[in-house]
Amino acid sequence: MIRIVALRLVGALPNLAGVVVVTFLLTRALPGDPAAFFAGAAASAEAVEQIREKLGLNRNLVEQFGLYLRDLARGDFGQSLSTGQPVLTELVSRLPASLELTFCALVFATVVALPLGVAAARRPGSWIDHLCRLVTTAGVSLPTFFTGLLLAYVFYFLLGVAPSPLGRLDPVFTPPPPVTRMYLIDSLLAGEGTVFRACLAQIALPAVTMGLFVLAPLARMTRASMLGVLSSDFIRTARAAGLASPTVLYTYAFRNALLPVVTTLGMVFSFLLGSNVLVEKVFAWPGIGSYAIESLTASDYAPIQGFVLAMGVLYVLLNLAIDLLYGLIDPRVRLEA
Amino acid sequence: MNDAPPLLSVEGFGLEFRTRSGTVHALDGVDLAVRKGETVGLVGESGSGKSVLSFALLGISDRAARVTGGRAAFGGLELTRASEADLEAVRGREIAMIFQNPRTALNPIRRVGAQIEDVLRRHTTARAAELRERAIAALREVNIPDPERRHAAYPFELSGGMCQRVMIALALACRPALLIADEPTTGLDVTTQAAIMDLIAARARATGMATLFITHDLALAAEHCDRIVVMHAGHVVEAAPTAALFAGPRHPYTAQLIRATPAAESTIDALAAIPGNLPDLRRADLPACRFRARCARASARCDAPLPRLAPPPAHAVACWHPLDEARCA
Amino acid sequence: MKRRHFLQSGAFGAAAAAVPALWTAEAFAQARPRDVLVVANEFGPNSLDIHTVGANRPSYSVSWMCYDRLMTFGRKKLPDGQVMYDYTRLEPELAESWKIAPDGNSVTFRLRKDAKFHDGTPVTAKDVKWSFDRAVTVGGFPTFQMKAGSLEDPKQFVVVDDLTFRVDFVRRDKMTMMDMAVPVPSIFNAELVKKHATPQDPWGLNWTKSNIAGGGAFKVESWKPGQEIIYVRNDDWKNGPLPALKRVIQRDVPNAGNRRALLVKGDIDMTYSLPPKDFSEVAKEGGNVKVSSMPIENSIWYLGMLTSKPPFNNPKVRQAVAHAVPYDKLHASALYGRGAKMYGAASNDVRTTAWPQPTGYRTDIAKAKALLKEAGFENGFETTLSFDLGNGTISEPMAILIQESLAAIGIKATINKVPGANWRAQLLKKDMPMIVNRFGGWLNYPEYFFFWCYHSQDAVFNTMSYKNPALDKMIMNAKFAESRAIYDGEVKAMLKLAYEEVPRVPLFQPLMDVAMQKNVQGYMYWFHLEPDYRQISKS
Amino acid sequence: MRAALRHARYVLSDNPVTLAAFVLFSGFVVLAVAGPWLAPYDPLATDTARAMQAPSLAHWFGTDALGRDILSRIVVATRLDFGIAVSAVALSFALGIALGLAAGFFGGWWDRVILRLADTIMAFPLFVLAMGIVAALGNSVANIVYATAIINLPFYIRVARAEAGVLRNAGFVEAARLSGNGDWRILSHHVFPNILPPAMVQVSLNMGWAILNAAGLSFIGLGVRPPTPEWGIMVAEGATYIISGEWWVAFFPGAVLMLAVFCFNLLGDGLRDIIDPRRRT
Repeated sequence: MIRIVALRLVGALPNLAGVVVVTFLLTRALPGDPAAFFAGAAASAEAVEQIREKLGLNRNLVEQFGLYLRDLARGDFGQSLSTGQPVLTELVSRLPASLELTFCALVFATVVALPLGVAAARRPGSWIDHLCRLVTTAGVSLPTFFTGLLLAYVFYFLLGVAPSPLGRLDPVFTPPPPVTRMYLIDSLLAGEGTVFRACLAQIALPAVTMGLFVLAPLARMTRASMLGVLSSDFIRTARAAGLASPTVLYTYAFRNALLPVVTTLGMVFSFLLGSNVLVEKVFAWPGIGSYAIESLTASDYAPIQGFVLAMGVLYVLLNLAIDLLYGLIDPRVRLEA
Repeated sequence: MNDAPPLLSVEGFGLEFRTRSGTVHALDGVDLAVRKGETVGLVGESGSGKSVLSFALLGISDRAARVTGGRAAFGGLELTRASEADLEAVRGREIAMIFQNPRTALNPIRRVGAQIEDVLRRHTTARAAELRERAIAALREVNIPDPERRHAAYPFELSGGMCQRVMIALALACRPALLIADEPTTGLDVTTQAAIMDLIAARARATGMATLFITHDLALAAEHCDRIVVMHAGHVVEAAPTAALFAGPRHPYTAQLIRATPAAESTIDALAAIPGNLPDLRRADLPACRFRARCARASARCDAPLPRLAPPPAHAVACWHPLDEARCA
Repeated sequence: MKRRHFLQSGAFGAAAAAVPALWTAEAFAQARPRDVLVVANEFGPNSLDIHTVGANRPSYSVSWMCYDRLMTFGRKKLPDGQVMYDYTRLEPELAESWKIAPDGNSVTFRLRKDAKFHDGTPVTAKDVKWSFDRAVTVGGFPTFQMKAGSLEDPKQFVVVDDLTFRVDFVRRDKMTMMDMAVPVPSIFNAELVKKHATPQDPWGLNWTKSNIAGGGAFKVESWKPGQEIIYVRNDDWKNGPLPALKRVIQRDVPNAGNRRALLVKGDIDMTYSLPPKDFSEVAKEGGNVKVSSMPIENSIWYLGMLTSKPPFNNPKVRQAVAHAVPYDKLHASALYGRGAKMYGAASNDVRTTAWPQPTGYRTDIAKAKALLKEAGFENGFETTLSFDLGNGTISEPMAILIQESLAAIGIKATINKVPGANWRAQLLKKDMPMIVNRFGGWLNYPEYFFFWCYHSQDAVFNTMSYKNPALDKMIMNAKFAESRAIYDGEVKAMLKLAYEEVPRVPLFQPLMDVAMQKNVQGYMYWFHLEPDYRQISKS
Repeated sequence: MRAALRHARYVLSDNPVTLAAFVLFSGFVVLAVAGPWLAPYDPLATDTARAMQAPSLAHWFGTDALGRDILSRIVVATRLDFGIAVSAVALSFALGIALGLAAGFFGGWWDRVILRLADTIMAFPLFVLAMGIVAALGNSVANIVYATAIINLPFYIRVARAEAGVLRNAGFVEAARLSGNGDWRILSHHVFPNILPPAMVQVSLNMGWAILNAAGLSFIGLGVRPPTPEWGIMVAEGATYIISGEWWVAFFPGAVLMLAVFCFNLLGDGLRDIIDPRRRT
């Protein structure tokens, strides 16, 4: 197991290198001039030049890249100019919010999509199959920014059942003592049921908004994979051996069908992490997605690089987790490594 | 023995598939009987409906399948009308089935012991504590070496022959009265083939189990079966005791089939191909005799409904122009 | 902490446990204490210190409330009952009194004896000098702003004794005294900051960026950049009346629709940033919400044309454009009426020195066509009309309407949205032919505005690259005018010339709108446009 | 060919949802082609006197803040939105399949380099990458197309590579090779047709994503220039008016955007049924 982890980590290094280079080039190609932006309202050309020098922007690309690598090696991701904080600090403080939201969206999507996919696969062509197709296709057809606005309008403004779309926790409450920095977990750890419920209420709408969008890949994959498995030889064997339908469906078919679903889950997760920028913006969610968008519009290089790098690392870790999960389900992977 | 009612008795059985591109008339008027302790070979080209028939008997057909007529009685149970619950109770306990490609026929991510235990748990009153012992015993009965260790193995860790033994152990774990063996040796090497066939025969002898042996390999059937039933395009065309069939096949198709079967001494050149293809079973106007287009002996008479097969153990043939018993061989 | 315990115990908590999760937060949101103010703005501060590089506008208000200056401005009540600062009156803050030397070349401040920083150390003249030295030395915006009041050299700042501080003037400048009451010369706890200074960073900017070293009316309890800033009252504050609010929570809510919803639902007490349409509707709807509106001094929305290149180097073309602008449409559809019209006077013959004042232009397509024909562009031409996406809510509809109107006289304009971050860089390049933009200055004098926007020194805000020696002379004459009469004459001439040459077409003077719950009292307008929670209370 | 048509007819009649999607799609195509002639008003003409009117007989979908007819703007926007989606998907389809085929079929360095490229793209959150590309290349519709095409590349590369890798050793390819066919001929005549069905599944998903992606970019202010009508930007414009009760400004473009993506997705499914031989019986 440790060997798999180590191998995987080593195998991801070229990917990370690619990410670092591409990010660096991309952000340097951005047309904005951060020096002009940060020189302030009434700066002269000389003042702008001064700041440019201060930021190292007057050096050539290779030198800038060298400086960047040196800082990275020191664990220095630079400082965000627009928020004035070290990028690493901000990423670390904002990441749990994004992860929490993404996990909740994923849980929502999984809880809805998997049973739907299974039900559809059991009776292909039936009304439930068509329903599954309709629901998931409708979900993936929703522009998240639009859904978010609409949900906030209906559930907060009109019906008043949801709390204000204002970040992770209503200001009336004090956040739970930080352990994981995910409020839902921390509030449970601290035994603060009320805060937990408040957090849950707060996260519900953004999580559903994001979750709706990834229902489709999950349900589709579940359905397709389930269909494939249900027509496979060993299911025929299980049926020929007279095993009860639930046993055939869950112990035999579903666990096997999960394999490709787990792979999809990884893709969906990284997809969610990336696409939650818009949702975070709509719900004032203090995650890294909104951080990235804000930095991008401010031509603030350091946070974008840090963000993308963090995403790269997260992606590698995620795939590692997926591989391990895969190994848990599939002995062939586990034992052959 | 001949007087006892057959264990499995199929009469006039018909089945079709409703597919997107039309209705496939897969089986039509199939008659078949298997007696206790008897090994019956069901022989025919691929696509002749052998497997379809066996799946239909177990009630595990594709969702598109519809039984169009006839009866299939197993003991006192009418299989075509039995409820899903009744069928589930019969499957695995009374009628067991083994398949070709044993590797894919076993759940790849479940330990083989657990798969046998699943069947035992379902069909026997064995207590949880005994399950493991009984699964190991089942493995030992099919001559798997070191069954304790194999109990915890996954299918991908076993050879194909070993997997087929596991399949047999799984199928026989509940001592079924009838075993349907659907091409059980396809894909295995010759030595393993023989070992597997011997194993099945031995188990059948030991438990008095009847066996329906489905194969496209006439030679293999000749070696192991008491009687042989030949199928062509969803029809049973001939049924006879093995020796009688080989001594004098009466249906032109059977004769060609025998000629196409390689004997140990024959060369490639000596093998005669059967001309033509199976008819498209989607056609609405299928001829009464589905072999007609491929048959050199066909005449206008062949358009009349086929003659009924005589009941076993007679040498029965469904043909208006049967071959003379003497003319063949 | 207390609140949490209250919620956990008792019937309220038990009831909350019984109802679905979604309801609870809603229920609690209603019960907000009177000395807590919740504010939502589009974005919050990016630094706690106005001296740091890139400090944004919201960070000015952090300096304003958590630091003190020697002096502050007085206030005046307007006829409509609204309150605004009065730049003609300076009042004590850290200094209890000051005296201009008889020769008029210096000013001596007497500091309060009881003034203390947040950590309890008394404020001394050394701290004041250190802070002034810092402001004129660190470079960038603070140094520039100090220079605007002729505060340039650390030698000007003299510690007389612990409680006496003197500023020597380098020249007579009517803005010097005022410039000491703006947010930049905030007084820092010098010893505290020095502890965190490094050789690379002698002024400790890295530390003050995220830490307060002042003695102002509020302390920062927590600051999460991009999310929220929470202020708590400094109960030991002696340099003014103690604020009524104990706690202010200011959150960033980027979505304007959400800000309005929060306000209407009563979940926030106040917001500074809404699109004009929302302000106008919220004001009309009334209910629990009221809107305070004040024309922003020294600030103008305008349509600028690049005079250094054809076709806009031709004044006739510029006049044609000035006649083609659909002013009233812009006023109704882009500003929703929330701005004073800077057009439609009888003529460009300026009669008063009122600033800002309307031009003589009004929409007249026929006249515009005629002028264009005179200029030799009978068949029109193609050009690009750019605007800052950061101001998109207002400038985008303006650009679209102007584009449509220009098409009527044959000018085909392509609209170019420039992301907020690139806007300043684009302005510096001086190559956008036409722009819709807004500019405003802190110091409310027309010649100050003109110095930046029309003078041939070609500063960044002379976005049209307009160069006219005659106008330059008028601007400088007005700036250093010896008498009122000369000043008035120069200002009038300056305005008339600028309006006739029309390198930029003035459109509107924007309004400073703030929407708040009816129970919020004491809001006042400041030149820096940022919230000042010290006077605000809730009834 | 006739069999294929019959099969298509069968699939359509068997699956009313696909049929409906097909009808809807045809409608969109008509709008995309003839939109400017079908729109009841000039989509760019402002009229501040009739600004912010609720849906009525004269203006079915109401008017926006500048008094422009929303229905007309939506109708005219169809061509642009479809154009972006179709060209982006076509681009990533062509390039991705070519790269994937090369990787899977030739293996070795080809494979390593191309796979690394795909992995590098995939390691970014796709929407953020698209934002970055448009911001870096410049703010234009063409760059939206490129950005969308680039972020979708890996999907096609993977599909093509996987299939080509399997097919490389498949019997019929071997047979084609033995009968003297060159690599290119084998790729184009034997491997490519087999890649089509799984690639079509990707297309079905990507068409929708492409439209959403473009709309998302417009939403944050990248891409389309005003006053050009485009669905995403219209939603963004209308978003601020939802709370004040002018729901129609954002709702109709949003609904049409959704409907188009929905239609693409359903159609993709149907297309797969028609194309995928494995589902033919």
